[in-house]
Amino acid sequence: MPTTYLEAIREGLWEEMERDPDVFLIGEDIGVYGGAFKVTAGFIEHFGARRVVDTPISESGIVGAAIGAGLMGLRPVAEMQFADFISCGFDQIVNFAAKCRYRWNAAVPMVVRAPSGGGIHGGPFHSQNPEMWFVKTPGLKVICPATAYDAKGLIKSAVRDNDPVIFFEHKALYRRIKEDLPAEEFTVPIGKARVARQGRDLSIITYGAMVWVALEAAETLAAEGIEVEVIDLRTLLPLDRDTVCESVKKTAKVLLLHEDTRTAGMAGELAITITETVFEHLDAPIVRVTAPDTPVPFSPPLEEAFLPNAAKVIEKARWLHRY
Amino acid sequence: MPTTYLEAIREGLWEEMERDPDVFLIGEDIGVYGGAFKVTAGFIEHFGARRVVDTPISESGIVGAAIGAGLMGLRPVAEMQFADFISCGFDQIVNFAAKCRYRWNAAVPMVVRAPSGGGIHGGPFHSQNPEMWFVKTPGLKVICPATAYDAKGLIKSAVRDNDPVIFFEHKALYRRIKEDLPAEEFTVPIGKARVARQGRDLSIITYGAMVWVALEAAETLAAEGIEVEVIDLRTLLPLDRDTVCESVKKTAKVLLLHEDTRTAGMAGELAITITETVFEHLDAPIVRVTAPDTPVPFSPPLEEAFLPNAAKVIEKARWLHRY
Amino acid sequence: MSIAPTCPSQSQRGSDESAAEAGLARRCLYYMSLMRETEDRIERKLYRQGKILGGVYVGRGQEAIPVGSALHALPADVLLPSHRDMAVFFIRGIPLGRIFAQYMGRMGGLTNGRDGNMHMGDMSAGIGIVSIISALAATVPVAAGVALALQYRGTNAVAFSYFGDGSTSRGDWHEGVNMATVLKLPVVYLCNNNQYAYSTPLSGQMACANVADRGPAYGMPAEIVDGNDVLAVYEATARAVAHARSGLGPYLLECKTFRMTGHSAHDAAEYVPAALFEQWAKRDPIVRLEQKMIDHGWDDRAGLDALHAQVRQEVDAAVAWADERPYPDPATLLGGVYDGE
Amino acid sequence: MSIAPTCPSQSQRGSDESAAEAGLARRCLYYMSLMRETEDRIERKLYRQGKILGGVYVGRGQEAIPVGSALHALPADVLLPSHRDMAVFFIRGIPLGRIFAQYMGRMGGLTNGRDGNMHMGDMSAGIGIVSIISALAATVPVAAGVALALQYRGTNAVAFSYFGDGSTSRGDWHEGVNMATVLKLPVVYLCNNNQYAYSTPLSGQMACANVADRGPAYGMPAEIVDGNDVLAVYEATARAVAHARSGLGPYLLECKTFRMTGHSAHDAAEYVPAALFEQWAKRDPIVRLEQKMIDHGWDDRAGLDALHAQVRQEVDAAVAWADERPYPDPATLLGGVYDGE
Ligand SMILES: Cc1ncc(C[n+]2csc(CCOP(=O)(O)OP(=O)(O)O)c2C)c(N)n1
Ligand SMILES: Cc1ncc(C[n+]2csc(CCOP(=O)(O)OP(=O)(O)O)c2C)c(N)n1
Ligand SMILES: [Mg+2]
Ligand SMILES: [Mg+2]
Repeated sequence: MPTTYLEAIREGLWEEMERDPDVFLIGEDIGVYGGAFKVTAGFIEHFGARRVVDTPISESGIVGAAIGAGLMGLRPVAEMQFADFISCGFDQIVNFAAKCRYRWNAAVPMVVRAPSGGGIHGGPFHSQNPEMWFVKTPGLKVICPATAYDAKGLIKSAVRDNDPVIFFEHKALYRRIKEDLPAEEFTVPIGKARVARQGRDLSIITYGAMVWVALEAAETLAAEGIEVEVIDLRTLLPLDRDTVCESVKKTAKVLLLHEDTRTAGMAGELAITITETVFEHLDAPIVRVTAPDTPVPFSPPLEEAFLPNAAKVIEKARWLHRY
Repeated sequence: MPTTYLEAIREGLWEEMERDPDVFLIGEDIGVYGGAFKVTAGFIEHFGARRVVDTPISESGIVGAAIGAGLMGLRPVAEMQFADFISCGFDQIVNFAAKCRYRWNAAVPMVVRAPSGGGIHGGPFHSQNPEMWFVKTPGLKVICPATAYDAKGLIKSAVRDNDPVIFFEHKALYRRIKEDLPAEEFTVPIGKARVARQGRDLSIITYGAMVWVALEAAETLAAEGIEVEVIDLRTLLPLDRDTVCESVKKTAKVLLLHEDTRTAGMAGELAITITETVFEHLDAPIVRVTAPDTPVPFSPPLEEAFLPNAAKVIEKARWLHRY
Repeated sequence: MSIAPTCPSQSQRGSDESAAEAGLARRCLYYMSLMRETEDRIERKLYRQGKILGGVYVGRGQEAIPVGSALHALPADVLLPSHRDMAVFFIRGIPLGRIFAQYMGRMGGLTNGRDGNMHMGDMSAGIGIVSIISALAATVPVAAGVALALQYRGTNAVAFSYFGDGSTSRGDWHEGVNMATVLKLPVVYLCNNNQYAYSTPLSGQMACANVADRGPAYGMPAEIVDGNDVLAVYEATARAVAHARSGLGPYLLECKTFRMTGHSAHDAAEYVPAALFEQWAKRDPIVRLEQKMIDHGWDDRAGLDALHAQVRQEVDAAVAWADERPYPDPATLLGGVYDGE
Repeated sequence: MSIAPTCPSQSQRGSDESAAEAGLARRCLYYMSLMRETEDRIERKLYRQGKILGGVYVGRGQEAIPVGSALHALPADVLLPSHRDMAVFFIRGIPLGRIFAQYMGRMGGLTNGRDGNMHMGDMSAGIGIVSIISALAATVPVAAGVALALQYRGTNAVAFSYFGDGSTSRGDWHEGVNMATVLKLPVVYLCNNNQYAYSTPLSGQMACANVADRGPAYGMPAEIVDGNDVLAVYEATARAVAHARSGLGPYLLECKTFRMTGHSAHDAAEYVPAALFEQWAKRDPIVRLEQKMIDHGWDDRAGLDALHAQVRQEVDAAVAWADERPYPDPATLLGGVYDGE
């Protein structure tokens, strides 16, 4: 029976809670209701209200409480109902959680789960990809899984990590992506990218839902004889610069792809990493396919035009290949 | 009599308040006390408490109130006591102010002034450079002046702008940078970079306090026969991509410099802009000199090691020149 | 042939008052009915037909709150409705068709498809509605700024700041209310306490019994009103507005009500005890007002039925109009992030 | 030769109590004196000598609050002091020299130069102090999390959450207190109401008269205590801690006091009416406690002078020690952002 991306996260959380009595969940409507997306459905029945803590509507309070519990050696997993609301708990994340270890050597093991991304007609406040605010903040780790396997393996690693982790779950993948998962326990290491598809002609470096767009584009391009390598970053911070640069050395051409808006997106950090490290291997401009610099629009035709898709990737990839 | 950077901002605000009765100030301790840095000293005496509004300690409240007043057609200038506290008003800025116009065509003229930057022994919470969070947010404008002239000209433009502007004032420049300003009124356009020094051998692209570091390095390098062009971005969003690319076309070598920490800093957006636009003009890797990925440390030897300086720039520039 | 008395006799005054009351009741009923019918169409028809996508939140059972309050808004006043205050838009004159177009993501909606559902506003003179963003209570500090501007300009206009019980848990609510009370700004706070915030009952949001118990923390008068009695809301709002308008600062009205639906169209609200729905169904604000109108002889069943029929016709026409609006052209995706684009 | 009575006689109990009170008073005086002397050295000497850079905030005149409260902390309790609660560190056993090293940016300070002034903490067993960050009230939600963990582990330990009057304006304060009251967490809130927040008087922070007026908004008991009477603070904290420890949820103590300095070392506080300083100088908590000790015959002038002399010696030694600590090696800049680096 294939496991969905959502179910994979659920299983990962469940296993970690079974394994370690110090792991607990905190957030809005996660208990009796099981969470806005039902990721934690059934948890309160099994683990009890002590370990599945429903809170008032207070994102800063939730993150702050997770920090406090983390400082005490517990392993809180906080849920933001939508990633868009993480900006309401922003100061606690970027100033409190991120800086404790460096400043006074205090560990803040804590995971903030944040359902992110568009494609579900959520409009400007239920569709955002706020990962770069956190990639910009030393002291945090930032994870954006694309597959059910990685979602499960990485949420487990995140729970076990001794530093604060922001875990972005792409809402459009929740029920769309399924795969058979190993029966035995596994984790996926934080900070390691994955070669999602091997190729020699050009590298598409991406993460999250866009991995699937890249793979779809790669299929079409393969039929045209263009062999695309797809790198799924999996973790944005710490960034697996080695895997990125290895791929560039191999293909010499780079297309950076993200669902996030254009300016100051992940493409920038990748581009500077590549030019400062493997510039001489580049045979063409580094190009990017991204959402444009607007809020995420609501109406289906606008949202469709907003989101990167295989057609846009293919067009740019062809150009790059010809270059 | 030369005017300091701080005094230039003060003058700019004063002139705009004289010119337009809809301009008013809002923030903590800005009235009787004149602001933590005394930028608004004397304002309440001249303009009255109606136009210089002291508030409770509520950054989200301050930004929200500025948005409300802006929506009503006033021109609020909100002060964050330190840029570090802007993360406490984050949601209001990135989700409310930034998105009103796109969503429902509502103008939010508003300036948020934020004293930023290190070099004053302020430690992790009084030294940050949080510009990238806002460069990442479509709908905002982000300004980082380096000179007294620009500080005055840009604060005036910011006040007149019909969109929300985040105005970073570098604290280390407040009283250190002085110049003679024109007696007649002037403004500086938002979104236009400035060639701070002409050069043919390599381009240093930077902004804020680092402009002075770049110029200092350029002096030394000139003595060695290396002619550095220094681009002062002045505005980070919208980014003056043309001026950046023109300089690269001329020099073919690029050093990106920012006081902000390394990963996901402005260097990234500049690098991707350059490689996607003028890749063929590049003769060397794009390199960057930045603060490392840590909080800003307090103790003088650590802070000194943390901040980019002319020596670090010179070393990288020499390498780039030799390349 | 008689000269109209300059001073009405006792009984005349009574009948004038009664006529005024009857007229008010009829206006209230009209707007409540329009809200009910509009939201039913949205939630129970267009959403299920797939003509409306995304999140849909309605104010079924809570109509008395936006209606009883917003009727006090003068043209210069500004309103910041929550996601359950649809009637505010009607009362401020937004054409119904535009609302349906908004929900359907069409051109002609208040955001021309850029945003959906209640995420709409219009700062035109005489309308003055600030669009919510999703982050709950984010409009509360904004209301302080609106009120500051009204005061700055020397008007006696007020800001109407609407929110739910759960929203009072947010830091923004606290910062906004605190600032408004410290600066004595003209804000009327209208809390719909519908006893749930998504799946969370009131006791999961606050350890005090009433939202009104929070007034004293800000030195602010706070009053509890039956939020399912539109005339009671109307009267209480009159007091609140008079207070704010006369420069005495903010005033909090807690309107006790109940959310007669799930949190949103996809939520079956199984976590709400069925008995609560039954109990509150008996207090339906529309039914209660109708009963009162009949009891007072302000109208009869036929008259009320005619009103509802008229409302249904308006809604039919508006839906038809909206459904003919085109989707936005993808070419319009980019403009308007900044002024002059 | 007599067998010690199992139950002390009336007069013996009296004299035992008196001895206990005298002992408590002496401990209080010691810590208050140590705090005063330490902060004087920091603000009036080391800062002016340029040996301390950056912002310096002291709790002069407010010493009774951290002392009278933190003496109730059991080893498993956790404290989250504000920037004016220096004595908390002494009471939890942090060596004085380390505090000076912290202020001077030296190795051996609690952050080895990475952070300055009161931005220090130590989660070791029996110490349990969470470092503030600058953002005011940010520790208030964190205190809720600490208390949640204490409860989660089944202990009856409590969290001590300290803040100033102005900090209660922040959204974080509201969210943290609200969550703790809803979840009935063991938190004791200790507000030092020193009547100013930077240059802003209380009336510019809140429209209610007392911080304690905010208790009912959270269904939380709140009590006002003379914050310049260390024994009063001690007694009141006993009540507050007993409440929290027995599972009844949070308790708020508002300690009325006055900030006898500028906001920070560079602030001359010209905005504070001189009369207020004069008036409050008469209520100095150290002088008052000394008077009480003498009045009760718990000690005499010579004994008190000896105590202060001892404190000065300790401070001298600690400063000397700290001043010999090296600055951090710039090579240590990078490590420790993440675990295992
Ligand atoms: C900051 C934030 N957190 C969470 C949500 C998700 N959410 C939307 S409505 C809602 C419940 C709101 O409750 P209440 O304020 O009582 O309003 P009601 O829906 O009951 O009218 C929640 C949790 C949100 N929109 N914003
Ligand atoms: C979020 C935030 N805003 C502003 C400041 C700047 N600031 C530091 S202390 C202070 C006043 C604090 O007042 P209060 O809470 O009463 O504490 P006190 O200093 O009087 O003890 C201010 C405004 C800050 N540190 N954090
Ligand atoms: Mg509710
Ligand atoms: Mg104070």
